[in-house]
Order: sequence, then C-alpha cells, then structure tokens
Amino acid sequence: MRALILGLVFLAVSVWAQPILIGFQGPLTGSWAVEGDWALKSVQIAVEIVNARGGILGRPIQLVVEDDGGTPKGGTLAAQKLIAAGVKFVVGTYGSMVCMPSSELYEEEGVLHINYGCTRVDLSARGFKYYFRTSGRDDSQARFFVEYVIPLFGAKRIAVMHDNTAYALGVAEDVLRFMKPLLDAGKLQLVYYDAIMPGERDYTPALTALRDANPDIWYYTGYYPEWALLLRQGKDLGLDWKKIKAVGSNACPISEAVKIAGIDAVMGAMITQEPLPAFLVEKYTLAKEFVTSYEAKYGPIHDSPWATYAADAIFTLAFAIEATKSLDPVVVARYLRSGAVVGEGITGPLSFSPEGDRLGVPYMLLICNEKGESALFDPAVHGHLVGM
Amino acid sequence: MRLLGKRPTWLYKQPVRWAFLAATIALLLSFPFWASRYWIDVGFYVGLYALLGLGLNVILGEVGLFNLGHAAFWALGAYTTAILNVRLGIPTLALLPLSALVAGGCAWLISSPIIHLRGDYLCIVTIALGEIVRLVLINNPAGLTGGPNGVIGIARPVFLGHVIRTPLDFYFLVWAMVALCAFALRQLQRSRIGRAWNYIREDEIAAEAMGVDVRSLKLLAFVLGAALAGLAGNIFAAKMRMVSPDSFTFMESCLMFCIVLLGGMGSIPGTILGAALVVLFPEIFRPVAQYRLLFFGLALAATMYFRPGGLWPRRRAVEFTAGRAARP
Amino acid sequence: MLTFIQQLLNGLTIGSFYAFVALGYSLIYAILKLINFAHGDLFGLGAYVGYTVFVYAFGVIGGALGLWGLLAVGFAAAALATAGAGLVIERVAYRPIYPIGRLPAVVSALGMAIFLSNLIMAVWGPRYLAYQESFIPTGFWQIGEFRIRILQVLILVSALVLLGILYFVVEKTTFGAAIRAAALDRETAALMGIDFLKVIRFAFAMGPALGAIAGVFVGMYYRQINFTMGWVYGLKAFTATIMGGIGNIPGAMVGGILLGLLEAMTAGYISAAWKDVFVFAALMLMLIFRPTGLLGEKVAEKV
Amino acid sequence: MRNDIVLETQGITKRFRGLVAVDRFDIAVRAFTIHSLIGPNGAGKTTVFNVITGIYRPEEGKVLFQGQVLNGLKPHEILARGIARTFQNPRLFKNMTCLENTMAGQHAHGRAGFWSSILRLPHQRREEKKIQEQAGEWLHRLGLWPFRHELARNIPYGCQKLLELARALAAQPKVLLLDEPTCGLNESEKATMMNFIEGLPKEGITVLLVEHNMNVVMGLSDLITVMNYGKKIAEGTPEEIYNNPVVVEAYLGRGESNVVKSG
Repeated sequence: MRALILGLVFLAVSVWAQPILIGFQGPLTGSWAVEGDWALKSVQIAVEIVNARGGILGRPIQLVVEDDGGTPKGGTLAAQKLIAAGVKFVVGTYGSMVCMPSSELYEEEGVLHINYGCTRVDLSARGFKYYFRTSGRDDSQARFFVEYVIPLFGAKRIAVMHDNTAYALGVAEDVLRFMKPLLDAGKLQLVYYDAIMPGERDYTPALTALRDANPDIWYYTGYYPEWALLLRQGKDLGLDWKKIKAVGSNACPISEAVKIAGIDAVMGAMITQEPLPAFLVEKYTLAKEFVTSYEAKYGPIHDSPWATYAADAIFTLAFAIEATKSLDPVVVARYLRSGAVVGEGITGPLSFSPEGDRLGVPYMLLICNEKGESALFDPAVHGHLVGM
Repeated sequence: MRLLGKRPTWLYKQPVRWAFLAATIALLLSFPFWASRYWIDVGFYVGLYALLGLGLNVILGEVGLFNLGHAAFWALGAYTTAILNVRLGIPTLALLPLSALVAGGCAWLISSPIIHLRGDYLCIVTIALGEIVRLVLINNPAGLTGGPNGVIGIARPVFLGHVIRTPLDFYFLVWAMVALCAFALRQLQRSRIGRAWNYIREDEIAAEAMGVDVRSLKLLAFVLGAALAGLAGNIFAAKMRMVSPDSFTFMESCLMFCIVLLGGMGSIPGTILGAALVVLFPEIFRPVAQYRLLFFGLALAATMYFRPGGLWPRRRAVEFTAGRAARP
Repeated sequence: MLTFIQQLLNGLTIGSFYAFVALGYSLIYAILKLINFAHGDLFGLGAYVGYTVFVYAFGVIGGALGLWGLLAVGFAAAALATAGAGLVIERVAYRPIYPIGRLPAVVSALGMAIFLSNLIMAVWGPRYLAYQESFIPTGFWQIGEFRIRILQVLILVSALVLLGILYFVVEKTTFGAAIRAAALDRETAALMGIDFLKVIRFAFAMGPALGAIAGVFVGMYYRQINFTMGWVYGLKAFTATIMGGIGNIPGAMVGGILLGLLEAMTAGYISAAWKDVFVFAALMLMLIFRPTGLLGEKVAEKV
Repeated sequence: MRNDIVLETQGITKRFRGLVAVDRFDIAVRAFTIHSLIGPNGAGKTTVFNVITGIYRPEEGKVLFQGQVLNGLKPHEILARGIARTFQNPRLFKNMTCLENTMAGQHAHGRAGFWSSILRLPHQRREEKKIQEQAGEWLHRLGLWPFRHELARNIPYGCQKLLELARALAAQPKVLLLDEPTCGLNESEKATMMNFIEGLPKEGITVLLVEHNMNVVMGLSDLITVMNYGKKIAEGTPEEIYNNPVVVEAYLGRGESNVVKSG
C-alpha cells in the first residue's frame, strides 16, 4: 500500500512537481546578520534533506528568502513581501521585537508562522491561531537555572547580570521570579543584580562590583560578545571561576567566547543551553543527517540553537503537511495545536501546546573544558574545573 | 549648480506646477488600488519618512539648524501613544494630537537652553539628545517604557467607527497627514514666518538686525518640527502596535538628515522625494540583501556630487514670476 | 581605593582610544570645517587591516620578527592602508563636494560611513572577529591586588608619544604653521602661498592613520572587533572632540581622556546602564555653559 | 536743544579680552540730520554700531533712543523701536530674491502669526500684500526693480549695497545707521548713493554714517564725530573737523591711501 502511494506520488511529481513555497524571514543585514546567516544556511540544509526524500506530498520545497534587517520596520516589510509572494508557510525570525509586528501580519493573512529565535513569553499569549515556535521561552531557561543549576552546586549567594537587551532582561527577570520563594525563605541570597551596556568594551567596573559582592554563582543572561569580554577582563582582574561559578545564558556559545577571550579565561565557565546539534547527533538520527549535510556544505556546524530551531521549523512543516495531507494553513495549524508529536526533528520530538509553544524543550548545562571545547557538564569529569 | 541652471523654467510655470501636483495626487490616490500589499506598505513607509522629513525640513531646511537627533522626537511621539494607550486606554487616534503636543512640548523644554548654540555645536547637542532619549527608554525609568522590550499591545486606531488596520488604511492615514502638513508648511513658507526662518538660515545676525526675533522663531521651528515627528511617532506606534528603543537609533536621525539634503533644503516636494528615495532604495536592492546598504552609502555621496543642492531644490527666483508682486 | 585606581587606569585607556580618534575629527574639522562622519569607520577599517596582517603574517614573519616585530608591521600596515583609504575618500567623496557647501559634504560623509561599514561587513563578514592571544602582549605587573597590563601601558605611552609628536608638528614646525594658517583663514592662507591641498592631504592621511592605530589597540585590548564598532567609537570620539573644543589639537586629547575618565567613573560609582546618559548630559551642560568646548577659543562674531 | 536729540550714547565701553574697543564714548545725534562717525581703521566705529543695535552688550554706559534706554534690548527689539542699519560688507540673504530681502525690513511691523499664516486669514493676506508693495516701492526708488526676482547673490556688488539700503529703509526707521555705504562702489554708483542719503533727513530719517571716503563725509554731514582708539577725539561741523589739528594728526595726516578700506 505504502509503495503504491509512493509510486503514485512519484508519478504526480513527474507530472506536476510544482514546488511548495515556504518563506524564510531573518536578519541577513544589520547587527544580527550572523544569526540570520546561520539560520538561512540551516534552513537551506533542512530543505535539501526534505527534498532529497521526495519533498512534501511529493512536491519539492522552494524557499523564498526575505531580509528583515533585524528591525521591526524591516520585519513588516519582509512579511508583506512574503505574503505578496503567495507564501502560506513562513519560518522566521530572530528577535522578539522584530517578530511581533510581522507575526500580526501573518496572523491576519492566515499564513502559518513558525518562529525560531524569539523566546519572549507573551508572544504566544496573544491568542493567535497561526503562530508557533520551535524554540523554548525565556522562562524555560530561567526555570532550568533555578531548579537545576543552583542546587547542583549548592550555591547560596547568587549574582545575576544582564545587558538590558529584551532577551537578557527577560531571562534575568524570570530567574528572579523563580527564585522569589527561595529568597523569601532565606534559602538563597541575591547579592548582585545589575545591567551592563552591550557594545561597551570595558566591564572592569561591573566586574569589580561583582567581585566585591562575593557570589557563589554568577549568571550572565546576555549575549556572547559581552560575556567573553567579561570572562577575559574578570580573569585579568583576578576573578576565579572555581570560586565564582560563571554561568552564561544560551546566547553565549562557548566556542565564540573562547575565540574572543582565550581558553584560559573561559575554561570552567558554563552555559545553560538548548540542545545544540553537535550534542544531539548521538541521540536523533535526523540531527546526524543534518549535521553531516551542513558540514559537507558549509564547514563546521554552528553553535546557534536558533539556527537549529529554524531547520526544525522546516521539518515541523514537512511532517505536519505530510500528516494532514493538506496545504491549507488552517488544517495544518489545527493539527499542530492538537499537541500531537508531529515527528522527531533535530532537537527531538516536535509537539506544540494549544498556544503554539514548543512542548518539552530540554535544556543542558555545557562547560568549557581544558581544550576550550564545549562539553556536557559531568561532575565526575569536570568537577575540578569548577571547584566541586 | 551648473546642472541646476539648465533646468528649463517652464517646469516652474504655474499651470505646469498645478498639473504636476494633480498628477502626483492622482498617482498617490490610485497607487494602492493597483499595487500589492507589500508595495502599499512600502508606500506607507515613504509617507512616514516624508512626515519625519517634513518636520526636520522645518528645522534644518528652513532655519538651518543642524539637528542630528530628530529620531528622539519621533520616539517621544511613539512612546506617548504607546504608554497612554496601553496604560490608560486612551484611543490611539485621539493621541495623535497629544503625541504631537508632547513631542513639541519636550522639544521646547529641551531646546530652550541650547537654541543659541551655533552650527556644529548644536549638531552635537542634538546627537547627544537623541542618544539620551534612546538610552533613557532602554533603562526603563519608573517602569514606564518597558526597557528594551518596549511597550506592546497598542490598540488599533478607530476613525469614525472604522478600524484602521490594513496597509491600505495606514497608507491613507499617513498620506493624509503628509498632505495636510505639506499644505500647512507651504502656507508658512509664503508667510512672514517662513521668510523669517529663511532669513535666519541665510544670515542670523542680519536677520536679527532686521527685526527678526531669532530666538523665538528658532524655537517655533524646533517645536513645529518635533511635533510633526510626534505625529509620525503616533502613526508608527499604531501601525507596529508596539514600540521599542531599537527603532529610534542615531542611524534613523542620519537618514532623516539625508532625506532633507537629498531633496533640497527647504523644499517640500524635495523632502517627499528624498523620503521616497531613502525608503525605496533598500527595497529595490533587496535581491542583493547583504550589499544594499553599501550601495546606499555610495548613492548618497554620488547624489551630493551630481546635485549638491538636492534633487528638487526650491526655486525662489521663479516662484514669484506668476506676477504676484504687483507693480506699485 | 582599589576600584578608584582601577577605574582611573581604565578611564585613561579608553580615553586614549577616544583621543586618537578624536584627533582625526579635529584635524579635518579645523581645516575644512567638515565633520567627517566616515572617520569612525576608517578607525574600524584599521582594526580589520591589523587583524588580517596579524593572522596572515603570523606564520610567515612572526617567527623571524618575534611578537614585537609583528606588532610593528601590523600597526604600520594598518596605519598606511587606512591613511590610503582616507586619501581616496577625500579625493572621491569630499574634494568635489566641499567647495559647494558644508551640508552636502556632511551627507557625503554619512554616505561614506554607511558604505565603509558595509564594505567591512562584505569583506570580513558580519561575525565578530577575535584578536587571538598569540599576537597580543599579555604580560602584566602585579602590585598587591592591583594589576597593570603591559598592553595598557603600551597604549598610554603610544598615545602620549604620538599625540605629542603631532602636537609638536602642528605647533612648532613651519608645516604646522601652514596648517594653523589654513585652519584660521583658508583664503588668506592661499594668498600667502600655502598649499592648501597639501594641508588637506596631511589631515586626511594623519587622522585615519592615528585612528587605525587606535583600532588595532582596541582589537588587542578587547580582543574582538566587528563591523559596527566604527560607528560606536566614532560617536564617542566625536563627543570627545566637541568637549575639548573642535578644531583644537590639545583639546581633542584632553576631551578624549576626560570622556574616558568620565565614563569609567560613572560606570564604577553610579551605574553602568546610565553611564552614557550621564556622559551625554554632561556634554550638553558643558556646551550650554561653555559653548565652544573646554579649550575652545571664545570667538567674537565679526560683524 | 536736547529735545531734538534722537539717539545718544553715554559713556559706553566695550572690551574684547582686555582690548578696549570703545572707551567711554559719547555721541548725540540730532533728529533729521546726517551725522558722521569717522576715524582710522580699528578706531571702534563699527563696534559703536554694534553696541547701539544690540549685537554687543556694552560693559558700561547707556544707549538712549528718544530718551529711552536701549541697553539690554535685543537687536530685533531695537529695530522695532526704529533703528535700522546696514553692514560694512553687505549681509544680504544671498539665496533669496531681492524682493524677499527687502521684505525682511517689514518683518518687525508684521503681525500675522502662526495660525493666521497657515490659514491665510484675510488680515494676513492684506498684510502680505502691503509688505510686498512697500518692498517693491523701495526697490523702485533705488532702481532695483528689474532685479526683484533675482537672487541677491547674483546681482552686482553695487546693487547689493543698494539692496541692503532698501532693506533697511523698508523697516521704516527713524534712525538709519549706515556702515560705509559707498565702500567698493564706482564713481557713478557712489553719486547715486550720496544723492539718496542726502535726501533722507527730508523724509524724516536721521542718518548716522560711518564712512572713510572724505568726499562723502564732507559733502553729506551736518556734524562729524571723530574717534580714535575707542575714544572721541573731536566733534564739529565738517569745516571745523577739516581744520582740527588733532584730527589731522590722528587721521588725515596718514594720507588717504590708508583709509580706503577699514577693519
């Protein structure tokens, strides 16, 4: 039976293999051009994988790419451009404030929109029918930090630092929210809470204040360029990551930090992280295929979870359309909202809440080992690096 | 300048001007009915930047005050709308005049002590002002501005029971504003106030010696320009339904500066043309996404090389030839 | 106390960067009355050229010359390349335009700034590039709890020496007199037989070259560079220029150092997040009460 | 005698960074006369003008106009009281037409505000018409009518000087301060200018004139004040001044060649 269907499908392909248009919206210019570049490459690899397997419903996917420059205004224009191109399914974008006005347009036009790099909690609280995200939310990471990382090291004196960007501030506030009962009960102490300015180059003042606060653990919720500088300048100031456990957010890929700050400064620093493809290859077959194809085409796999989620957004669409046998966004969206596991992507099972949030986003704690590589934190192997 | 001289004067004859104006209006009115939603949205942004450009044109073009912080007033208008609408539930459209008022009022407060500064010193102070406003918005004073997250959930404007929501609605909203402002500014240009602004631009000391109250008129220009930016802020906030500080960067102020000079200082049609170019250029060059700003930079320099007076400068010498100055 | 000394040193270091860049603004402004908005991006270009030389020359000549030799080559290459770029920009984007008016020249300068930063992005990519440890002097002296990095000392000393030389050239030599004359009154200077073009070329080579040196230092000090850095530093350095009194060479140095100290101290004692607000507010206040900058001459308008 | 003095300075002093440009200077200008202020380069004549018109604030002394103190008023307020001026090098609004330049003089007498200008209310239209007509009239009288739609920077130098005069006269001043009106003009232009100035007192305009050309000064003036190093050194009729040894020593003794251009 299956063979018959496949045969029919192939026949159909040969007769009218009209491609299915899928839109991609991302920051290809502007300050976040790096993320846009990675995401686009990942999405292209995902499309190649799907197409190599015969496409969706026997039709190949064709990507329609639009740049939003990482600004809200650029986002609306890119969205309009995609809508005008007749796209019914869109993967995008990076940055919650860019996503917000674009997703409204998609919602109005009934375009199914899968978000890959926006973790603001209230994005999914708008009652939208066509909005989904393959990434987690800000508070999933904060919950992980408070409920897993802090007890792991038995830390009591907590320092939280952000950089005032939408993302970092959100994580920091969620950490405070989850810690509140523990703080009120006197089990934990918040000894430092402040912001640094991104783009600034000199953080010695903030680090001096941090040193004086004498925390057990220091959580930095911002992005890697600043985190790397903080680690470097902290090291130069004489801060010891065995005494103060340095934990960065998921926006702080260790490989990038090592490049900027050097191994000696980053060694022993940890990050809370959505699963990265490099750590998933053992676990999921699609991850292995994705990483192999990516590295064959573009060189070493990136460290961006967001770009990985972007690829998973393509797979989500492929699975869901295939499962519903429908190209109608209404049908596909209804199916996605049902909470069913639509398939196994690069980052594991893909399923969504009725609000459109990804269900069950796993987190992990990575550490920079002696060779300057990221490794899954294992107390037995890495304990000496963090003074455990 | 040589190139400008070759411009045939019949272009400026009154019937030709009227015909041209009528054709432009017809084009603007009919455009959304044959263009796609995307191009309507592009048209909206042309209108928005035209509004911002017209505001800056009063300050920079008419009076010659170097203002490289105009985005600050845009931000003030947008945030006024956002905060008052989200917190107090005041209808977005009702906030249109209020946003202009707040932006203008703040401009008056801020510019009073600095208005006497000359040329480049005023320029740096306005840059500083733009940065201060943006940083204050980011730092979220009293939890009002939402910090880097901005303010979300702005209600759609309602005009006589009609909800303004589609690109088409916004297109007409913004261009109605542009038309209104362009008309009012044209009237001002031909009045003693507009002339006095130009006297100040040409020679401040002579203007003052000829009885022009330089300080008050400069302040008036600043307030008026900021108020127009406030209007633009309201419309922008309504369109986006959210505001965040990253929309109001120094780069935006620079773009507005370029709009005025590309079009021609003190030229209303020029400013609108400048806005069209600044918005359209990156859109037309979308296929080369990564390089579009590179070309944009080159184009700015090239325009100034070939047409230093702007693309559509104001031609005073022929404006009067319609015989309006009666022989005594 | 420790914090204070640390902040003082930081402030001086950042201040040196600003002073380097501010000088370029000031030189060009003094002569042409033009705010060269592209100057910040020339500084960025210098950092990238330095990076490229270090990365590619490290294997070839690094062994033969040692770290310091490599550094010298890197600085020289960055300074030369950026000075060249400065001259090209002057020739292509300013010289045809500035006789017409100052405002078109400002737009042209903004255009060049946008062009340059996007050119850097097109050539070197949008990612942060990291200055690697191997070509950075990493030593430090430990005095009690207090650390002085060799690099910091190097930066401060270079700033003093280079800016000292420039000051000497401008204030004490015949060519310097020509520059000052051209700055005061271009037409009269031309009548006195001063080659105005030569003076402009000097400014457009010297300013960017100093900026490039600062760019390489910034790369070494913070270890990372990206294509938007020129814009950020340009804005700050321009602020420093105005603080010191635009068109005034010692003023640019004083303004730069002062801005650096102001930043470090506000960040250390008030709030890092509000730091730039304080800096810009201080600038506004200063201009309200001293409208021509700290060392700027109070010029009576000739009527 | 005192009653017919329209403009008077009492002991005005103006310093620039230690340099005393004007030193306790007194001058009294009688109504409907042409009063000249002369002196060598750098004597402080233009500074006196700038003090009277409010561009500079004097450190000491008073400026009186029709018995009222002008100190502390801004230049535009002083113009509105009835003192207009020209500049040594014409300070025209170069990128505006000659007509618009002349209309500038009327600005202070206009009343139309922001809203009435936008809405073109009837009173604003009437005012505009009046402003234009008056400006046109002055252009006619000075022979500039053919240039009315030319930009000021495009007309010959002599016409620029005349245009500045037209602009000042359009302000309907009671006192007109002229700063070297004939400087840089050729002989025929000079004659036109002199004829015109000579007729002004008859139209009720008092003239205070700074001039280097002795023919002009001697030919026009009712009274001459001589200043040097910021101080008044002599005052009298042209004849008295011509024969005053102090003046000859300080000023005329140096010969005409020095005196053509001033600073």
